[in-house]
Amino acid sequence: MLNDIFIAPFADMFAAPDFLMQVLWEGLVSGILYALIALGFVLIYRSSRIFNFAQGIMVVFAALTLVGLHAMGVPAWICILLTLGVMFILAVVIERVVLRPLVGQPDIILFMATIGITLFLIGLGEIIFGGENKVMITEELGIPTDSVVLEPFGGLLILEQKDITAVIVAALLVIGLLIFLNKTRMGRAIRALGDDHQAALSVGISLQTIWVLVWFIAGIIALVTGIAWGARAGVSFALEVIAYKALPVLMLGGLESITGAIIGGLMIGMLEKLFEIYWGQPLLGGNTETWFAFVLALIVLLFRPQGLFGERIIERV
Amino acid sequence: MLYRTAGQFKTSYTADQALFPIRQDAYLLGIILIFAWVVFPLTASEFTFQTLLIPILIYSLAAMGLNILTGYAGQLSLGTAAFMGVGAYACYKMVTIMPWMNPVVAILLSGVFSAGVGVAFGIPSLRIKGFYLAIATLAAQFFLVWLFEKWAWLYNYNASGAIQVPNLQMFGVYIAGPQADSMVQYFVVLGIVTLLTVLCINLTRGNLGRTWKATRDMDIAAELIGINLMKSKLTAFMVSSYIVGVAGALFVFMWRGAAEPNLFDIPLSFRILFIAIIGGLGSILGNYLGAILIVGLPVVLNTLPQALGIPVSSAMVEHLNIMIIGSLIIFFLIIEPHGLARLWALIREKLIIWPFPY
Amino acid sequence: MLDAENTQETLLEVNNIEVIYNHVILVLKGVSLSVPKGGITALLGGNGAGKTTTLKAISNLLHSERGEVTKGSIIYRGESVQDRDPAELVRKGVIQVMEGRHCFEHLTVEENLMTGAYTRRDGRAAVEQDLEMVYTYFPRLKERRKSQAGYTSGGEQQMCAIGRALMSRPETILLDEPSMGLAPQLVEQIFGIVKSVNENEGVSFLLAEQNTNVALRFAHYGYILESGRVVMDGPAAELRENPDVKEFYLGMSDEGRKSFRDVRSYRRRKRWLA
Amino acid sequence: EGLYAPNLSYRTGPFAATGIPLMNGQADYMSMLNARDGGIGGAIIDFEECETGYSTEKGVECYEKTKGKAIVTQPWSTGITLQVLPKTNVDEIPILAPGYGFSPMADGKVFQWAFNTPSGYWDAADMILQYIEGQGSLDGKKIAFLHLDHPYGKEPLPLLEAMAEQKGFELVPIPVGLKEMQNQSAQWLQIRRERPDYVVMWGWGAMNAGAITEAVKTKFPMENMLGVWWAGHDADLKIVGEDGKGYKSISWSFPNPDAPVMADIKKHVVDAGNTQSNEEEMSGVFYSRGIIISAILAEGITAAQAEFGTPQITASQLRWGLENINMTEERIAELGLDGMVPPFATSCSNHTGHSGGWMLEWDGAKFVKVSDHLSPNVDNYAELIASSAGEYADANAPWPVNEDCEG
Amino acid sequence: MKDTEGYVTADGRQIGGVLMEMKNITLKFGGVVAIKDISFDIREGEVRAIIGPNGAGKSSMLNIISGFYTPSEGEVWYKGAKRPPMKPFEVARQGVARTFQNIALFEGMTVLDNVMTGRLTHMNAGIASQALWWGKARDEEIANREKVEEVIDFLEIQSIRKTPVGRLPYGLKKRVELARALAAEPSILLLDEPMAGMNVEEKEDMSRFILDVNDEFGTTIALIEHDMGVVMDISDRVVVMDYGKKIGDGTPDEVRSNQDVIDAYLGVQH
Ligand SMILES: Nc1ncnc2c1ncn2[C@@H]1O[C@H](COP(=O)(O)OP(=O)(O)OP(=O)(O)O)[C@@H](O)[C@H]1O
Ligand SMILES: Nc1ncnc2c1ncn2[C@@H]1O[C@H](COP(=O)(O)OP(=O)(O)OP(=O)(O)O)[C@@H](O)[C@H]1O
Ligand SMILES: [Mg+2]
Ligand SMILES: [Mg+2]
Repeated sequence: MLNDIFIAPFADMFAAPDFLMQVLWEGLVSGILYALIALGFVLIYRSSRIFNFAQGIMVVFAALTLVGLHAMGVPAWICILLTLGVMFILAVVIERVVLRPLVGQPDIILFMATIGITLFLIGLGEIIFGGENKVMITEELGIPTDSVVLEPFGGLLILEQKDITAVIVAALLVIGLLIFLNKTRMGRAIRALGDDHQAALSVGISLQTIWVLVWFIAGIIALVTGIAWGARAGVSFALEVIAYKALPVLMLGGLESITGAIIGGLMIGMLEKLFEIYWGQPLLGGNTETWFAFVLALIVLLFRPQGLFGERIIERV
Repeated sequence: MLYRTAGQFKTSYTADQALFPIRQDAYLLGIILIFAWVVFPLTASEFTFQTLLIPILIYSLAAMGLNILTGYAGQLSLGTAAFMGVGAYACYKMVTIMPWMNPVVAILLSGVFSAGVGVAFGIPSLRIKGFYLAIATLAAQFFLVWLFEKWAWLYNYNASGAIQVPNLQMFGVYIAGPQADSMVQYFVVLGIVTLLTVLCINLTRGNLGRTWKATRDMDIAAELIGINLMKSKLTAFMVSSYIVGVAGALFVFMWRGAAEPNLFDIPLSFRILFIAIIGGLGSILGNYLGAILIVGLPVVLNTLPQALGIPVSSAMVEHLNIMIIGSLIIFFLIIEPHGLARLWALIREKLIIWPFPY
Repeated sequence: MLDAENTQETLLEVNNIEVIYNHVILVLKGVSLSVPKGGITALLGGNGAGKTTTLKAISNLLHSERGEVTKGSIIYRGESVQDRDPAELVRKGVIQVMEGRHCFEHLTVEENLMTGAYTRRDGRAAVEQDLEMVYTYFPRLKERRKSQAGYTSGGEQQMCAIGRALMSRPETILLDEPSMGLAPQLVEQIFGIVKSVNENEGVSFLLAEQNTNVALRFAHYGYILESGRVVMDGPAAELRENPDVKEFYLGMSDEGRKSFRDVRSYRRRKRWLA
Repeated sequence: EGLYAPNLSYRTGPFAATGIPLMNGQADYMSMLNARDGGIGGAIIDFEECETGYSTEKGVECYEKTKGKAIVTQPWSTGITLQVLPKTNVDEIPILAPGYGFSPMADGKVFQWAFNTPSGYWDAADMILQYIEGQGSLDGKKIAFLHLDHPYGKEPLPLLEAMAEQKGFELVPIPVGLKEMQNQSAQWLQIRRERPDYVVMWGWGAMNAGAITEAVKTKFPMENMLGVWWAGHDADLKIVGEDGKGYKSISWSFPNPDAPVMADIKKHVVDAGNTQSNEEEMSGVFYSRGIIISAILAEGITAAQAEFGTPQITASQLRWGLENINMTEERIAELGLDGMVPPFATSCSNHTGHSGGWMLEWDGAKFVKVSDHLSPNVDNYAELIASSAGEYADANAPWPVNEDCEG
Repeated sequence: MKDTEGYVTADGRQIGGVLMEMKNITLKFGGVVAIKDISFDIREGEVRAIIGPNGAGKSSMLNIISGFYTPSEGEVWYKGAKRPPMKPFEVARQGVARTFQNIALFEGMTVLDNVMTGRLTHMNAGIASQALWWGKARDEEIANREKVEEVIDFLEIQSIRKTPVGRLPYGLKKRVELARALAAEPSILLLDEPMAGMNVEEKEDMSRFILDVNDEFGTTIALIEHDMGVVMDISDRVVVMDYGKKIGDGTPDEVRSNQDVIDAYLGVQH
């Protein structure tokens, strides 16, 4: 028993290093994709303390719009632009119809509202695009689809080029966001807004503009995520469930932290794969990925209640 | 002149602390109870029992459990369904291991198990707050559902991995399983729900209730005035999970008749959260209003098109249904973020000062 | 000090407004007041008189509290500013410093100040310059510029809030209870600063205060609010001399200040339970 | 006046992708009968759909709503089936669950009201193993069983385990959680580590597409990957196109564009603009399966009408009908279903019929038959069926059993 | 005056021995040293004021007394015994009640409920009894309710008994907070700026309440206040802090005439 837990797994790792590398790579890729969704959450949370549950469906929605438009014969790159347009309109509508009337309400209320948005978008999406599984227009977007095959330690390591692309794009996105949030006036306003609505209003920060902006950026992130995931497993509403995977990432990294989202994503992506492959499947009958991330995050939180990179909770009386 | 509270003086604290300080509320409740216990059973059809009355009651109960935790003690939980699952499986094991056991007793006992699990998963709440805790409760959600899948002992190793409610008798009447009659089941559910509601009202208006609310509103201050946060939070988790557990047992035994693990997955948790929030956090009445809206409405919406003779494909109805529910949630949050219960309270306030404007 | 007489141009005019919270609680029952350009106008009154509410009504911050102006009009520079986006008012030059500080606790003191300049378009240089200006007014802030506002003491937070307002180069500042929880000499200091800002930068102030004593020493004109109504108004100097004001707001009786030990004459109210 | 045969459809939800073509096929066949022959035996078929979105809760709601005047219930998900199964005994309505549901349903004595005609999951598993065996003995082979972690996915496990014993191959069950359907890299890493000779897939909805793309990605030899009939959806394979070449799926139905029935559907339904389907979909496996399913129901109705001499049959009369279907080659041809379904017959003790089927293979653009008609050797697991049926009955005692029906 | 039998105040009240003593308290927050090696005592039945500029560390000192902060160095002696490190709620149960600088009421509850929470330390009915609203729980509820009503009358807030505190204006909130603290019948009452944001009239009321509590129930009181008028009038002894250091300690008159204090804090003579 102890052997199975403490020795055998590591033995396996050394026995087949190429396989270990493959596992880590797979973990890295899914980690990046989790992180991408988490980014959307973080941005909106930062600006409004809204825990935007709709991020997941926004991913699906963006992807479907892209594919749907292309199906109508629109050239790929135009599709991207149009989709961005749609995401912008979505942002405006959400701000106007949902957020504005709810200004200053308790967090949980806004959280609920975003779940309302989720349901609405699911219904709308299924009416417009139908429930069938669709193929992401990977080639059309010029994303390389074949794979790099390496032979480390005389083994086999398969790296999909589209995964590599995803990793690079994600990295760029993060850097961009970091600069935006910490170095620009808008960024400062976004953080201020998250701290204290009333005060932000009183110094003339306009909720409307900031929120539309933030939700639009979240929309862009959603589109990127949608393309990346879609390229892996096709585009359908089932994609929505992966949004859950962003949550432990947020916990681990800290709800307010861009860096946290990324690091958290990578950690969770890799660790859950390692655990599943070397412990979950042999010992626990598999499928541990459904909960491992959450339990891991939970344990971390017990030591750092605000996550690894989250803002310290200020408690004064 | 409906809501004349003028001229109702309390002459002792006992009177003042009576369940219904305002007489009209007592009347209202009376009417509701008469409907629940007499009118509905006499009039309702099989379909009404199965798709409206029984589920609404059970969902209200579950929401009430959640409300204790989230609405009163301020600990947001997204794992409700999993705790319902614990209750359901506990009940299943009890009635299969001890077939002689009185089903109602089994149902009430099954809450004890979920309470235990609830406390265990409540411990992090001592350190983790707000959304972090909310996500943490998802750990419970996903882990438990996974456990229901993997731990074959729970479903007596049957091939499908689902649990089937056997036919259970009480005083010679079938109250659970395929043979049970809907009306009987309705009365069992109604009885249990009424009982637990009364207990909840007592708890929430008493000392424990205040402890919880204090913890919710400002835990630092609460601790500084002598509240043991650990005790306060864990009791909240305990009571809440107990009720939720019982609701879970009822859910499977008095209504669904069978259950596979992923029945207790996150959508159910959210459904119950909707009910609690739309109904009104920190309110008992709210849970019922919420359940009526969230559970009842889709059923009505479904039957509407045929009723109006509009030719819509059932798929389209379903899509629209989802959209409408989504919009309604937003709509109600906007008109009254504190839920239907508060809406009702406002109407009351207006009635009380009526006919004067303010 | 420049007195209210020679600046009669009124910036802000509030005409008998009524405010209701949650559709049921009537709080302001017809309040009217006007703020002259370049003047310091004090809004006095006990707790719950409606000072904060009045200020929020002007700066349009009521909505997020489920409050609304149901009657009357609010005119700034001749145009109605009701139901406008607060940001718009800031751009017009009206900014509020809220009761109880409200700093952005996770931002550093300096970042807090910078957010004040959010609506400005006149370039970094000008902003930097004003930052220095604020630091000269509040040296203490300069010391703690890099620490998170959440961890600064009450006084520091109050300064931070006022400084933040100044950063928007306002024309009118609505100041809600600046003296609350501040040490006496700090109160003097802050009011001193208010005064000099008013004189040097020509900013007009509408300040809600409990500390009548100080307020009337620095203000030019004063309104006294009680349970949602203006019960008295007049030039500060006159109010200071008014016997009632002396009695109730300055705690002076004819034979000078009376000690807090001597106010022991109180009547037990009738027991509630029969 | 007509026969009310509602369908608990799922055109929404996570499994809609696979559901829609099936629903369309079913609906179109019935509308065709209504348009061409004025229904069945003169009775118009009211083929109303009640949307469940594959949600058990909605399913039960639909069941309750329709059971009043319905002559049959088509639950369409293992979850819903398990729920309504006991109720049907009380309500006396036949459940028609072609090719899904609960394998022991084959035992008509115990499951008087349930039909999983023409083939059950255990038949499927058995036929797949037969096919593999055809390529060489199973002894010492390693077979990964990639399945949805859900009652449906677990169905064949008892049989597969039994067979593993018997035929001496190693069975590696690999569950895919409902949330992992889209992201199966972990499962496929395991497959890569285990190096199985074959992967048998019990997938559904988004899981199939996920699995197939992963298989292509990890360069698993497609020809060694075989799925149950629900894992043989053209759309899922189109995602990978050429790369999917060689993937196999067992099936008891097959699209035949030249079959008369297709012409009739085109004439009476498509041209009349009454279909929700489209060219591409109609050429697919699932659409044609929808047709077959409706055809089976229609056969049951016809049989009942003949037996009881009335077009307006009741639910319990339909049960007799479904217990007396006899799909001979001739009958199939008569119905214009040539080559679309293998012949089979039901009886009161055999509610499945065990039609058997064909192994289909993806040729890069469409599925083609790559085997002759395979038939399951049911006697292999007859007692397994009997025993599990027995267990079920005991667990749900008192459970009415149809005594007056001899094996 | 370190003697244990106390002293007699100007207005002739007998002050008892030392109730609570702070010994060489130092408090650090990371780099910030909020309190540097401060010692002082609070005697039975006296009104003890802590004054000092903003950021001097007054509230922090109170937080140490009520166990919310644990001092980096130094000891707290209470009722003649060294107090072991304990959680705030345990401190409260030892008879230490307090109000807060930035009001910390339970916004979602009515005034009555808020004050009732003050009695929690005196109630211990089991959960079952509470659920059934029978026996102990019920009697407790009534008994404590009476106590609470006394406090409510005493502070003259009957009229708002049933209003949710969220809606109350600042000044009344302060009063409700005091009520909540009093309800606990503490042996020592800590008040952090009880009169901030009040006008003279209200300050007079508040002083009156404080003084009455002090001599009706003999409650010891430690208060932080910035209004010198009030402090000098109602307190028996005053501690003066400045940037974490103690710069003065003594009767109001002594303090008033202490030059450091004048420079650091008072500015103009009061
Ligand atoms: N959000 C709210 N909801 C309901 N009533 C409110 C709200 N805010 C304030 N009130 C009520 O409005 C009245 C005036 O409040 P306001 O804060 O304007 O008084 P104030 O003069 O500022 O008092 P203070 O000097 O203590 O700040 C109070 O009686 C209070 O009960
Ligand atoms: N939790 C904390 N973390 C970090 N620094 C803190 C913390 N609490 C207080 N401080 C710092 O300690 C110093 C003293 O704070 P404190 O609140 O005790 O001052 P104070 O005397 O109460 O001032 P005021 O009269 O304005 O309330 C301040 O500089 C403050 O920044
Ligand atoms: Mg105010
Ligand atoms: Mg302080």
